[in-house]
Amino acid sequence: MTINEIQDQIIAEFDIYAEWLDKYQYLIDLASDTPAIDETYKTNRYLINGCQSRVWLHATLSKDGSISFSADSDAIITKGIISLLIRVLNNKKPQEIKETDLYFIDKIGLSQNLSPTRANGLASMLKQMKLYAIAFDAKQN
Amino acid sequence: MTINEIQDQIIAEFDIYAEWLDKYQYLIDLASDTPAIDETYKTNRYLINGCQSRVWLHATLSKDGSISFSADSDAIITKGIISLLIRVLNNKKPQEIKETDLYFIDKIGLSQNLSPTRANGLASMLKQMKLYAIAFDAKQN
Amino acid sequence: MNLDINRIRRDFPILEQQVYGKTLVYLDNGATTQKPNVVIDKICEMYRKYNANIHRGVHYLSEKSTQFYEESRQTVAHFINASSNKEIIFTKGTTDSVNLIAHAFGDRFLKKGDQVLVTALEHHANLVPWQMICQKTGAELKIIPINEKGEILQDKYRELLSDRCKILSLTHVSNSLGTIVPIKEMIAQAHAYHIPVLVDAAQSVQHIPVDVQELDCEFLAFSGHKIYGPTGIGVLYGKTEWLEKLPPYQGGGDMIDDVEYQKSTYAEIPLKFEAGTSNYVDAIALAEAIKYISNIGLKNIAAHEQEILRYATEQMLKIEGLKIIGTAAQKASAISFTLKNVHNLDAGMILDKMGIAVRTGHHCAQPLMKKLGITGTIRVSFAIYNTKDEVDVLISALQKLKQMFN
Amino acid sequence: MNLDINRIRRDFPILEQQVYGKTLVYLDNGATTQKPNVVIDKICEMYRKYNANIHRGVHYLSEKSTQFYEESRQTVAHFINASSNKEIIFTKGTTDSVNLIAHAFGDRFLKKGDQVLVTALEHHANLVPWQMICQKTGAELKIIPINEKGEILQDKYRELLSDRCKILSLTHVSNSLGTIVPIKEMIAQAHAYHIPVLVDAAQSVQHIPVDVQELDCEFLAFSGHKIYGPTGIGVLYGKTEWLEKLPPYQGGGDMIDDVEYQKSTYAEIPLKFEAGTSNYVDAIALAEAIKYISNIGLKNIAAHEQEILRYATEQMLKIEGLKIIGTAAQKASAISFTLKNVHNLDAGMILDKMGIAVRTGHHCAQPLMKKLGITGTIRVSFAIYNTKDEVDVLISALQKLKQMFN
Ligand SMILES: Cc1ncc(COP(=O)(O)O)c(C=O)c1O
Ligand SMILES: Cc1ncc(COP(=O)(O)O)c(C=O)c1O
Repeated sequence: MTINEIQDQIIAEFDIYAEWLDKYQYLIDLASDTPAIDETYKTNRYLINGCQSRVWLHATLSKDGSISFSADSDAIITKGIISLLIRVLNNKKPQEIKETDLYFIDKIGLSQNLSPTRANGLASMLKQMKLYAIAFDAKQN
Repeated sequence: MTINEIQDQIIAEFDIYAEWLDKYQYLIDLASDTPAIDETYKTNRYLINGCQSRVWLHATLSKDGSISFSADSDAIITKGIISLLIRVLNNKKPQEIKETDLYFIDKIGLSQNLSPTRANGLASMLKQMKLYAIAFDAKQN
Repeated sequence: MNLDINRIRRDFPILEQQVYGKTLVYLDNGATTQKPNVVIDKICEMYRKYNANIHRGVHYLSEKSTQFYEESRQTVAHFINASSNKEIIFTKGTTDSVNLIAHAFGDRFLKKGDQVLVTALEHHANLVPWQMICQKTGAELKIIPINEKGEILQDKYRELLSDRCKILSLTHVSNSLGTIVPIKEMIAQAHAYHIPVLVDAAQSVQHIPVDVQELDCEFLAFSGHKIYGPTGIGVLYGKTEWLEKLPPYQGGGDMIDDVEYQKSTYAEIPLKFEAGTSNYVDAIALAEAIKYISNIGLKNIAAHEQEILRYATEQMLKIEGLKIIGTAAQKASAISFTLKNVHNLDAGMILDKMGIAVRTGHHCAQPLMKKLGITGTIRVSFAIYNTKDEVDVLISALQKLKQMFN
Repeated sequence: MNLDINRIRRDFPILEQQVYGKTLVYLDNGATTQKPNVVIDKICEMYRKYNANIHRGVHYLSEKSTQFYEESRQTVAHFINASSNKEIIFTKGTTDSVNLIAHAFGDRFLKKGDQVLVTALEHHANLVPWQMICQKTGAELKIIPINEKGEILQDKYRELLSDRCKILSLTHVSNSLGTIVPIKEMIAQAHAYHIPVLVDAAQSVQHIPVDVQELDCEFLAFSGHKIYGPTGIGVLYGKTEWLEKLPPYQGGGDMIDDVEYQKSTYAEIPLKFEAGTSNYVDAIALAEAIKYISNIGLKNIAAHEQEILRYATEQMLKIEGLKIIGTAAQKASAISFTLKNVHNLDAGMILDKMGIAVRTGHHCAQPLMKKLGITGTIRVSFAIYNTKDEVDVLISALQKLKQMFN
């Protein structure tokens, strides 16, 4: 699936829930299903600044030239949100990740419902993912 | 006349004027009629602190044991007000001055119509006059 | 006296707000309190009828606003039982008040080798300014430790007292744990070493009666917005003799006596510390808030809030996995807690969607959180308008929340 | 465009006030401006619907107020054409803004032998803080002189420029004389010596378009209450690179990144300079005031006020014994004058009784008054809602007043 196909899929999934509490429950469930990051990456080096909860993000370049992300957070809802980001961007090429426009965040109402500090956190995560893409892209070329 | 008789007289005079402007005109006229202080007393030594305009006050003890005040100000309305104070307290005994309650200020509406800074100035003038009385009283006894 | 809380609630228009379709349950009073109509209306009245810059004005509006402003100073003085109006300085808030003292006191009285004493409970507002002034002057910052309940270790405090201590600055009520600090006794002990004391009363004046003469503190600071008044206004109380010997903090209009290009002499207190146009409208509205709660009576307020605190504590302890952080014998208004397996941020977000406003995180007390070995707590904090019904809403929300994470 | 001033007047409820039975003629706008309904209503709306402490809150009200607060920062940034929101710091007012810079800059960059440059026109707010910091650091305060019209002597200014000058702080519009200072040219000349410039825009932003990028000033300060906004809020603009290299001013919540008992690291700009609970309600109301005047258009406002200024000047010059103090070629909004044989205080009191609010005295510019050899002036200062009819009322009042003293 392309990045946008996955985004549309997520939007459709969230559309089922009318109540905010249900959307959050869904995020919590997603988080529980997401494999935790390897403990060796839960260090300051992989910590993302600007989040109210702690978020660790790690990325590797696969042989096929796509990026594979893993991440964790001590806050479950945050982890749920990251897992959505990963679902959209995982196993995509650096070039695609660099250029992508993540409209699903707005569409599922996440950004309006995040406090500005949390919205900052989300922006930081996304920025870090794009930074990985830029770095790998540079390495490849 | 006693202090209170003079105060009542002033209150009656001001009662004639319904308009504030007329009361002020009266103060201005009073000021013009008040003899200026001897120039030798227009120095910092005789300056009263706490007035927005400059006020000089001087007092001497007469042979009969009463105090005679003279004062001036660079602002005419201020001078008019002082001239009222002098009219009430001039040629009175230190003891009387020390103990007097100047109700006329309230009654003619002056205190409500003075800005707090001006009211402070009025209070400073009165305080200075009483200080003279206290000083002369101490000297006499 | 039993307060009619429902009547009081009607004075606070925001309490009728709906949040995500649910009636607002506002339990974030430690961060800021809501405002009664009298306060909001006073602000409007000032701007609609009397607005003019205070002091030095000779015209009617200016006289009126100056008069109201100075009457507000009187109201504040009376409220904390200051011995004179001159001892009341209007500031921007507690933070501004503490910075003023740290700066003015530090400038004049601190030097290398001296010590400044604060407690382990302090809000950043009563810690960072002292760090900054210590760094500048070379004085040393000493921290009075606490036990695991969040109470000050009085024996350690007494050990720290010495002639090297030049000032003690301590909170009256901890914003994060709710601990009521026995400041009266501690002030007396500091005075034995001639140490002046600044009390951070940001979390006490709205909850318990405070009398500066009885406490005998040299300085006391609080914020208008936490005592049902507007934002942007605060109070610094100082004993006359102390305010007179401190140098001014900010320079500008109103705080001067005589200015020449190269030097100035300064006004008498309190104006010496009120540089520039004061926030007279909010000062006047703050006085209105103080009159409002004085009418209800601080003792009555304290009694009501203690009852809510007791009830909430009792109910919360029944929730499995809920741990109350801060279990001092004497507490006011606030309960901090953690929920097993639930991050405080997650809890805050879910409670919000249920219409309940709480605060989460470190509560501007990072060193305290680190000391307690946690990254933050969920804090509920009560005000005069909170009810047992609201506590019940909270309790069932917490139960629901637990389910969501299991 | 011709403004419909009568329509604008209806937006300002206080203008309908009666004073001593006479319709208020408010000509004390230099001291503070009146507030349009949109500003007053915004304050009420905030307290009735959205009040909650900003930043770090995870609940609905806190998110809303944080959002509104940050949008207000955006509105201010846009208004003065700052290149980024981060360059806007909310303070208590101009005095607070100038003190912040004097203190932070002085701490880091001033030492004995250095010079600080201000003009002879400065308000105490832009003079006393520099005196204080010069006294502390040993730097020298240099005054750029003026001519008898109240204009800066540009040749003397250029002579004063040197590598020893570390900062220039100057007013854009003189509050006491109305002089518009040619700051753009002066800033460029200071930059030739790498001297950063702080502009005191307290008397300009409400009267003439101000563009910080065009001016290229490093810092700029103004007060909310003088630009139709509430009291208790002000703005400090600073270029990013400068704000980043200055140390923080006050310590407390919100301005920190990480706090330990003994040391702290600070937040990024602008929060680094906003310690404690910000006055978010008044900041939001200030943004409303800015939107209000931006809708009218600063160019239109300037044109209207210039016309009133021209007309009033013309009429006043016809009064015998009236002397205008400050006759610079470029003036904005204010006319200072003296009346032969009438003390300015007497004049102010009498005008007041006629319903006319003016300011009298030294206008927080004592050294300037001494330099001009006077103890004070009577000052009328105009705002968008003033009319030629009001000028006529003033003129006949002045005539009446003269009679009273003759
Ligand atoms: C030119 C100028 N600078 C500074 C100030 C001080 O402003 P504020 O009192 O609002 O801090 C004023 C206001 O009186 C002023 O006119
Ligand atoms: C104990 C304590 N001190 C100081 C402050 C700071 O108050 P403000 O932010 O109003 O300056 C607070 C408020 O958060 C507090 O709870």
